[in-house]
Order: sequence, then C-alpha cells, then structure tokens
Amino acid sequence: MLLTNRTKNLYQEVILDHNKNPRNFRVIEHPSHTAKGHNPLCGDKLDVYLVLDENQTVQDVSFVGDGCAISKASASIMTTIVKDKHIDEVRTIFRGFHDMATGKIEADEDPKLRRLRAFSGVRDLPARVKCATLAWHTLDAALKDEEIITTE
Amino acid sequence: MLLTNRTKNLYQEVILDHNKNPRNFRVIEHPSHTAKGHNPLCGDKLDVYLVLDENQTVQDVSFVGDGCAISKASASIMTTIVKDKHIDEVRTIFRGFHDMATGKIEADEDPKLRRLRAFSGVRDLPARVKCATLAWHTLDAALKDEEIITTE
Amino acid sequence: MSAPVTKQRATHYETPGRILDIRREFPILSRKVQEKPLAYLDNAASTQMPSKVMETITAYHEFHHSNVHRGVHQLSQEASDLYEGAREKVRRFIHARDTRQVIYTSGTTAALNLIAHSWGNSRVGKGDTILVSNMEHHANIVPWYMLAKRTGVQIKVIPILDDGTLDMDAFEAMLDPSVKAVCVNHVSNALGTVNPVRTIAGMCRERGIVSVIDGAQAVGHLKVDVQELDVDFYAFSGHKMHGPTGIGILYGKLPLLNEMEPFLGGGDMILSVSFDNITWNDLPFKFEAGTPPIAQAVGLGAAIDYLNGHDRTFLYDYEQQLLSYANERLAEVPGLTFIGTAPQKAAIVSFVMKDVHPHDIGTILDGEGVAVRTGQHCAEPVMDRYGISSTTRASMAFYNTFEEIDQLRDALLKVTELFDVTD
Amino acid sequence: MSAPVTKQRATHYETPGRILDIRREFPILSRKVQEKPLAYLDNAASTQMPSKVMETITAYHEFHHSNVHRGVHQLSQEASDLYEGAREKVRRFIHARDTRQVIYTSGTTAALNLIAHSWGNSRVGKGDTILVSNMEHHANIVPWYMLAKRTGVQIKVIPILDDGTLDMDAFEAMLDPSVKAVCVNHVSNALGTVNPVRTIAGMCRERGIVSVIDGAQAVGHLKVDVQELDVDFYAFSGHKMHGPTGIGILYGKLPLLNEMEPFLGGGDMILSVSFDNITWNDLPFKFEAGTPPIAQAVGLGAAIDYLNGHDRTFLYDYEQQLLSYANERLAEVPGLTFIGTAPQKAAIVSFVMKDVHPHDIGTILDGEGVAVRTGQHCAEPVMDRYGISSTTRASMAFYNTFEEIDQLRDALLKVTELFDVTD
Ligand SMILES: Cc1ncc(COP(=O)(O)O)c(C=O)c1O
Ligand SMILES: Cc1ncc(COP(=O)(O)O)c(C=O)c1O
Repeated sequence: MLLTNRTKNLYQEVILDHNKNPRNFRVIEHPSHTAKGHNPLCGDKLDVYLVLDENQTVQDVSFVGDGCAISKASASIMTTIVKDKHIDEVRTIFRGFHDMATGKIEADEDPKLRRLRAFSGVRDLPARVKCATLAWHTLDAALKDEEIITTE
Repeated sequence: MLLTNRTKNLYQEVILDHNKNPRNFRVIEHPSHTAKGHNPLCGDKLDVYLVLDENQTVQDVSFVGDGCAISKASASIMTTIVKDKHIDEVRTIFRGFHDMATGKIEADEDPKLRRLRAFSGVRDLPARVKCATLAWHTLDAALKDEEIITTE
Repeated sequence: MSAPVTKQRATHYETPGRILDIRREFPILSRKVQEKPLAYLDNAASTQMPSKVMETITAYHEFHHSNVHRGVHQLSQEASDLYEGAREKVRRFIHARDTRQVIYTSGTTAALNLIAHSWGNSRVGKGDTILVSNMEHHANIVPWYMLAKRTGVQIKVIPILDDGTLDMDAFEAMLDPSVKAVCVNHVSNALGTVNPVRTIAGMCRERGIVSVIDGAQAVGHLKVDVQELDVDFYAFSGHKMHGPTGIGILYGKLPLLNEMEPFLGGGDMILSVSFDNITWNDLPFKFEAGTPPIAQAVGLGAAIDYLNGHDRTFLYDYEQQLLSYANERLAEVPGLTFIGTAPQKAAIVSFVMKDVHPHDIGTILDGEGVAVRTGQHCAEPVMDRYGISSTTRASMAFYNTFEEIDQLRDALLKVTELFDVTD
Repeated sequence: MSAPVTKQRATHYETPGRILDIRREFPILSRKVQEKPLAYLDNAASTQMPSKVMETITAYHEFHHSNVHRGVHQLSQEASDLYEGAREKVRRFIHARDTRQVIYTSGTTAALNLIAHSWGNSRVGKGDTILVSNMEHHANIVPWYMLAKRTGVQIKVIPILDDGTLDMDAFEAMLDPSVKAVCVNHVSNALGTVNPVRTIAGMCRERGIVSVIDGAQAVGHLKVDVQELDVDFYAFSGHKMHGPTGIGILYGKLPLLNEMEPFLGGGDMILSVSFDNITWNDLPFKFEAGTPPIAQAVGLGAAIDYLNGHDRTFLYDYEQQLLSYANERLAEVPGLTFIGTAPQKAAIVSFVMKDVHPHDIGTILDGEGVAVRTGQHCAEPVMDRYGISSTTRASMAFYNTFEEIDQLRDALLKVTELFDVTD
C-alpha cells in the first residue's frame, strides 16, 4: 500500500496498536484525582483517573473515552509511562512532550521522551497536536484539581 | 469663470434666481392641505401649504423650509406653476416632471413642462433627482393627506 | 477490492468537457496538496471562487470604491449603483418581489440572529413554542436558544427519521396553537437532505406560523424561488455560492419586515437622530447599520452573474450524478456506513467507518490530496440523533469530477488497509 | 482673489516624492472624474486600498481559501493560519496584550452594538447613566439609545465647546456614581477633533466606569496603543485604514470580555450544543458566530503590513501639513466658516459657506473632480450643536497632495462666483 510519508510517520505501528488495544482503559472507582478532557474541534472526550500515594507518586492511572487514534493511543501510552512516577517527573515529561509535539524540540533531544517519539509526526499537522496532547492536558488538570479541561 | 457643462446645466440662471428669491416662501395659516417633506440624505426639509377651492383647484400655495438650491428653486417654481390649476392637472405635471427628472422622457417632449426644463440637468446626477422632486412629492402627499413624506 | 467497471459505465461517468472548462475558471482547483492534485470536497463548508468574481472585486477597488448612499460625488454614486445593483441581482436570483426584501447581512448566521432579535424579541414569550428541526445547523439553533433565555419561549425539536428525512407526521402533530415559528433548513449540511420547504411553509401559513428557512446549503445548488416556496424568511451566505465571505442575505416578507424593530443601530439605518428621539430608515436600510459590506455585495453580485452564465439545470443534474457515483463507489469501501440517505439529497455524503475515527480519516485523506470535513459539522444534535460523535463528509460542487470521487474512494481504501477494517 | 504665494512657501508645500510614490500604489487615485483628475478627499467616509492589499486578497482566494477552524485538511489549516495570523497583526498594531482581546466583527458599528448588548444588557438599568459625547457618530449613539429603550438606563450628553473640543470640566462634573459607561470617539469624523482618550479613560478607571472608545477615525492616522491609552473597549473598521469593507475589530479588556455573554449565536462560538444546554466557546471565538469574514481579515492584515511598511510618523506629520495648508487656503474663500477648530485635529476640515447649501457645493466640486462629503456625516447632534443642517467635509489621507488642496480651493472659488458669495 502506498501511503504518504506523513501518514506513515503519524500512524506508526505502536499508535495503531495502542488505538486498537488501549492499556489501562477502565474506570478507577476511587481515584485521588480525576478530570475530563474535551477537544470540541473533533469531539474527542476522555476521563483520566489517578491514584497518588502519600509521596505524590502515581500508584494507579487509567482512562476511558472516545476519540481518534492519536488521542486514544496517546492516552494509553501515557498511562503506561506515568505509572510509578513522581508527579514532578510526570510534569517534566508532559512539558517535554508538549515541546516535541509543537515542534519546539526534536524528538530525540530528550531521552525521557523515547517512548513518546511515535507522536513526533503531529508537528506537521497543527490540527492534530491537540489530539496528541489532550490526555496529558487532562492529566495535568487532574493534578491541579481542575475538573474539566478543554483544548482546541 | 470656467465651469463644467454639467454644472452650468444644473445651476441655470432661473434656478439661482429662485434660490435667492424664492416665491411664495411663507406659511399659510389655514391651509386645506399641508405636508412635510424630508430628504434625509442631504437634510433638506420643507413644508408645503395648499388651499384648494370647492372645485379642487389650487387657490393658494406656499412653502417654507431649508434646503439646497435645487430643492428650494424647485419648490419656488412649483408654487408659481400650480397656482390656479386643478389638482388633476397638478398631478399630471408632477408625473411629467418626475419622468423628465429621472430621464424617462426628454425635457422638450411635453409642452406642459416648459417652465420646468431648467431642472432637466439633474438626470445626470441621480443623487440630486430627489432634491428636484422633493417639493412635488410633498405636494402630492399633502393632496393625499399624508403628513410626512420622505424621499431618499 | 474495486468493483467491476463495465464499459458503458465508464463512458457514462466521464467528466464532461463543460465541467473541465469550468474547472479552469477556479484557480485554486489546480493546486497541489501534499504533492497530490487537490480534490476539494469540502464545498458545504465553503465554496471556491471563480477568477471572474475575484476580478470584479479587484476592479471595484481599483476604480469605484467609496462609501455608499451618503455621497454626492461620482465615486460614491458608482459604489452605490454597484451595491444596489447587486441587491437587484440577488432579488432576481431568488425571485423576490421587491429589493426592499433583500437585506444585506454579514452571513447566514447574522441573518438568523437578526430574525431572532427583531422578530423574536417582541413576538414570543412564555407559553409560546418555536419548532426547530433535529437536523439544524447551530446557526439555526443557538439564536433560538438565546431567544428562549431572553423571552421564555419554549424550543421543541422536530424529529427526523432514520434516513435523515424530516418526520412530517410528527411535525404536523406538533403544530398546535402555541407554535409561533418553525425553523428548518432547506438543505441539511450534515445529511444532505433536501427538505420539503414549500409544504412546510404552506402548513405554517395556514396556521399563521412564521417559517424561517436557512438556505445556506441550497442557494449554490438548487434554483430557489422564494415566492414559489412562499416562505416568510430565507437566509443564506455569499461564501457558499462562490462569492466572498463577510456577506449574506436575509429575505423576508414585507409586512413582517415592516413591523420589525431594527437590530443593530448606527449610521444609514436611521432617518434622524437626536438624543431624545430617533426615526428609523425605510426598508431595507432599517436593517443595514453602518458601512455595509460593499465590496462583498459587489462580489456576491458577480457570483450570481457567474452562476447565471451557466445552465443551472445542467449543473444541478451533474451534481446529482456525482452524488450517485459517490454513493456507488463509497459503498465498495469496507466498514463504511452512510449517515443520511434521504431520497431527496444535495450532493453531500456523510459517513462513518467501523473502528476508525473521522479525524484520522480526514488526516489520511488530506495526505492523499482529498479535502473533506470531519467532525460534527456544527450540527451536534444530528450526531446525537445517530448516536455518533462525528462523521466524515464529502460535499460536492459542480466543478468536482468523477475522478475526484475515485481519488476519495482510493484514499478511503488506504484507511481501511491501515486500520485493518473489514466489513 | 488668490493669495500671494511667496517662493519659500511654494517650496515648503511641494508634495514630497515619497508621497508621489505612495500614490502610485493606489490605482484609483489616477482615475479621472468629469474628465478632471480625481482629488479624493472623502477619506473619513472610506479610505482607498493599495494594490498590495488587493493582491493579497486575490492570492488568498486563488491558493488558500477554505472555511477556518474546523477542518483537518491543508487548505483549512492554511486559511486558519492566515486568519489567525491577521489577528496577531492586529494585536501588534494596536499593542493589545493578547490575541484573545482582538475580536473580529463586521465593522465599528457591529462592534459597538456588541458592547451595548453583551456588556450593556446585564450591566445597566434604571437609575444608571451612560455618557455619550455630543460629537459622536450615530454608530456610538444609536446602540446606546436602543440599550436605553431595553433597560431604562439614561443617556446624558457630554457637551462640546465652540471650537469642537470636549468640555472636560462639564465632563468631570457629570461623573457621578450613576455613570456606568462613557462613550467617546478618539477622533471625530465630523469635526476632526482628537479627544484626550487617555485622560478620559483614566478618569473613568478611577471611578470604576467603563470607557468605550470609537477609534474608527483614529487607527488609519494616529499610532494607537490600547495599553497606553488604557481603555476598556476600542472599536474600529478595516475600510477606514486601507483595508476591506466587511470587517472591523473590537478590542476589550479580558476581565470584561470574559464576563460578557455572547451576542450572536451560531457555529464556532459554542463548545457544545444540545437543545437543553449550550456551552460557550472561549475568547475570542465566543463573540465570533458563524463563518467569519476570512478574506477580509486577511485583507486587514495586509493593510496593516502596508501601513507598517511606511514611516508612520512621517505620514502623520505630512497629514498635519496637509491640514495646515487646507486651513490656510480655505480661509481665502469668501463666506467660508470652519466648523471644528480644535487645537488637536486629524486632517479633517468641515465648513459651511454663507448662503450656499453644502449639497450644491458637493455637486459643483464633483464637477471639478473633487470628491468631498456633504451632509450630517452621521453626526446629527453635532449639526444641532452648531445650529446648522449640514457641512461640507474634506478629509485627507497621506496620499493626498497640496495640489489637491489647491484643486479644492479653486473649485470652492467657482462656487462663490456662481452663487455670488462675498465675505
Ligand atoms: C467616528 C466614526 N465612528 C463610527 C463609524 C462607523 O464605522 P462603520 O460604518 O465602518 O461601522 C464611522 C464611520 O462611518 C466613524 O467615522
Ligand atoms: C445549513 C447551514 N446553515 C447555516 C450555516 C451558517 O452559515 P455562515 O457560517 O455563513 O453564517 C451553514 C454553514 O456553515 C450551513 O451549512
């Protein structure tokens, strides 16, 4: 099949896989933090649930929602990355990811972003940056105890 | 003095004279008919007063108001023309004048319009047609017992 | 995977030479996108402009521009003549009786808001009802919702059937004496449905109900005759009929327009102003406050001239052929379900694909040079009606080709392969 | 009859080469009218457009047009980038802090109506007062008058002195606790007066009063810095700064804009819509319902680029020279009286002539190729203030020349001869 490079870059195997089989796709009954994310442009909606322990480290994390492959895969990969990390580190990764997605830094500049490099293709597609970052924005909002977050 | 032909056609001696010395420029205390005319585009405002006798013939007619040379001269000349005429004839003249001013007929086509030919220059100036016809429209409104008439 | 192509069909579906000629009049259509030829299938969002319209707008600025209505000088007269001349073109285009019924606005949205204020504020209140169809664009929902907040009028929704036609039985049953207005689009931008506007307006008229028709998706495609349709209000936008953005039209019946208070206040819509009293101007100026979209009106007039310069029946029939062809070819795509299959449709195809989000479809299609819209199409209640979050929509104009439909289908097949979609 | 011309003065008043170069960028300026060269002195009504702006608009249509914000495809992204890029240009042009404070409207009039509704409806009522200056354009009067009808707020008029300056003492005395808003133009279109907006806004701010500044006549001439002026609202139009008709800007302070309800309802200004509940979008989109004036925003951006491409201080100083020259030359005309002689003026000259109606002056001037405006200039209260029915107004832009002022003067002398006017 002949796909443009842009498409191949964007829809890498790992993204297609997480889209089809999202990890930690479930509701956590008693989260310590939670927030709803909404991207009105494409209708993506997702809820992020978090359980932090007393050291501010992520004990459990999950999401549910409906969205495009990019946002779903991003949420799924995010849950696997932030597990067992301190929230300061989570925030640092989010900032790095955000900079990579918006083209401010190169994907290989920051070793912490290794598993997120699959999303570097969105930088060519301004309309899709928000899909890639929605889950992270929502997580960030949950940590800030904001309940609803909207990106567009 | 070098004036364009258009200007010379429009501001003929007779118009300048009636503008400077308008005839029948006075209020009639007990008119049988009266109306106010207003051209909001240039701010022209005039009141027309009429006294008809039992045969529907114009016994007296006058106007007061503030306006440009064209509208003032037109009102002045109108009062001198309609005096002693039956209202049917007044209306016929108005129709003819209107057709001449809007370029539908030539100025010399209708002998009744002889004394109104001075206004034929407005046909080249759509914005000024209303100045030339305001007094007539107002007279017509007075005859129809409409109190305020607006042209623009 | 591709359907068998018989010789006869291939002939039938060859894009006519007249269409290829027309295409050359639209510079943007020869653009490349991602190194692919552009297939612009987003005409319901906004149509493209022929060179002739651009040239008319430029010529207006190069030779005639000035403010209108107030000037004694030559340019002002010329600009006024062009501006009012365009109004006359619009009048003839929609077969209105009188130019006083043709009100310039900044677009359909502004026109519908004007009605909701100038008609709505004084005509409805608690205990009254306004019916809005389930397939309306937000432009024909939100102004009524806001009116409801202001006045207490109740909004009720006219349901639609599964194929995307209006439920006319339910509609008739809803027409009780509390109903003051019925708001329906002529053509649905999300579903393509052509609504029976003449029938709807007739049912309203019998009952003294005001009919508000959103014609945004109709004027560029159907021949619209507001007198034959006999509607009370009809609104549309220049940019959906190959004219400029920034301009739209509100048509209304004279008695209604005459009785309505103005909406926006400013210059040109008044006869006299003092701080104690203001006298409104006559129609249509009463509703045209401020310097109007002069160059845009001239551009709209040029777009009308452009459309009139072609055999509109031919263009319409051709668009319908594009629609059938799209229906046929897209049916070959695995996992694809059409949303909106009414018997009377404009050349708009909305669909969903099993397990693939429209946003991903849109991006991949864009990579193939195919411009479609994905999302809710400003018609969230339609999405809710079908229990979906969004669709992919291909919307055609007369300058599209059968080859572009093939390009769309081929791109969709790539989506199904990438996402492993099967029927 | 003509004044003696000293050598020195003739040199001083030679139109600079830079201005002659600029003129060539405006095609309409080389037009003839009545076989005379056009002297376009009606810039306060609408300014002319340089070729560069026309070309930018055409290029937009030829290569990039699409609807904005909602599309995943390339054209939609390009159109959105151009549209939002223009917003950033406007932000920088008026020195606003944030693009969310830059709201596209269809013009100054629409912007002022937006404030009167979205701010006014919920903020004022019986017992409150809004101050409107005696030199306002109808666009900054009628919306407040209509608001008064809706809410019962009282409108009071800030008087002006004989020379056309605002009566600042009277103004200060009027600032009692009932005052909720003060509505003043930055530059008066009828008198030319430049108002002390920074001082006015400061006096308002101290008292918690909202300042509403109509900048329609200012942005094309003065350097406007909304942060330095520290105003609450500032409105202007594209067509008065060499951009297109159909577009204007409302600038507002964030806390005010954030708290205001939307004005028009439709697409793009909402986040989600159901028939029971609607969530408004964020700034600036909350106030931009429907397809916005996309091509016009792009054109406005190009006009800003054009202005920024010149030394604006030079242009302003040159306009002030034109003003002095016009004052001098027109003083030579018998029977002529200036209306508006404030010390701080934009290059606008309004006057009346003994025994000659402005309408006649306008027609005769037009015959000489001179385009001026005659009438009330949408500022009837100004006319009432001076006890006149209308004026003749010559309004200059930086592309006008000293020779055009001579042409105006010579034409006025013909009027005086024809009508036999003496001092
Ligand atoms: C001072 C002033 N305010 C407001 C306006 C209205 O602007 P617009 O007609 O572009 O809405 C104008 C121009 O006519 C003006 O000169
Ligand atoms: C059916 C329908 N109604 C209304 C509108 C709103 O038109 P505009 O955005 O030009 O105001 C649109 C277009 O977006 C539409 O498709």
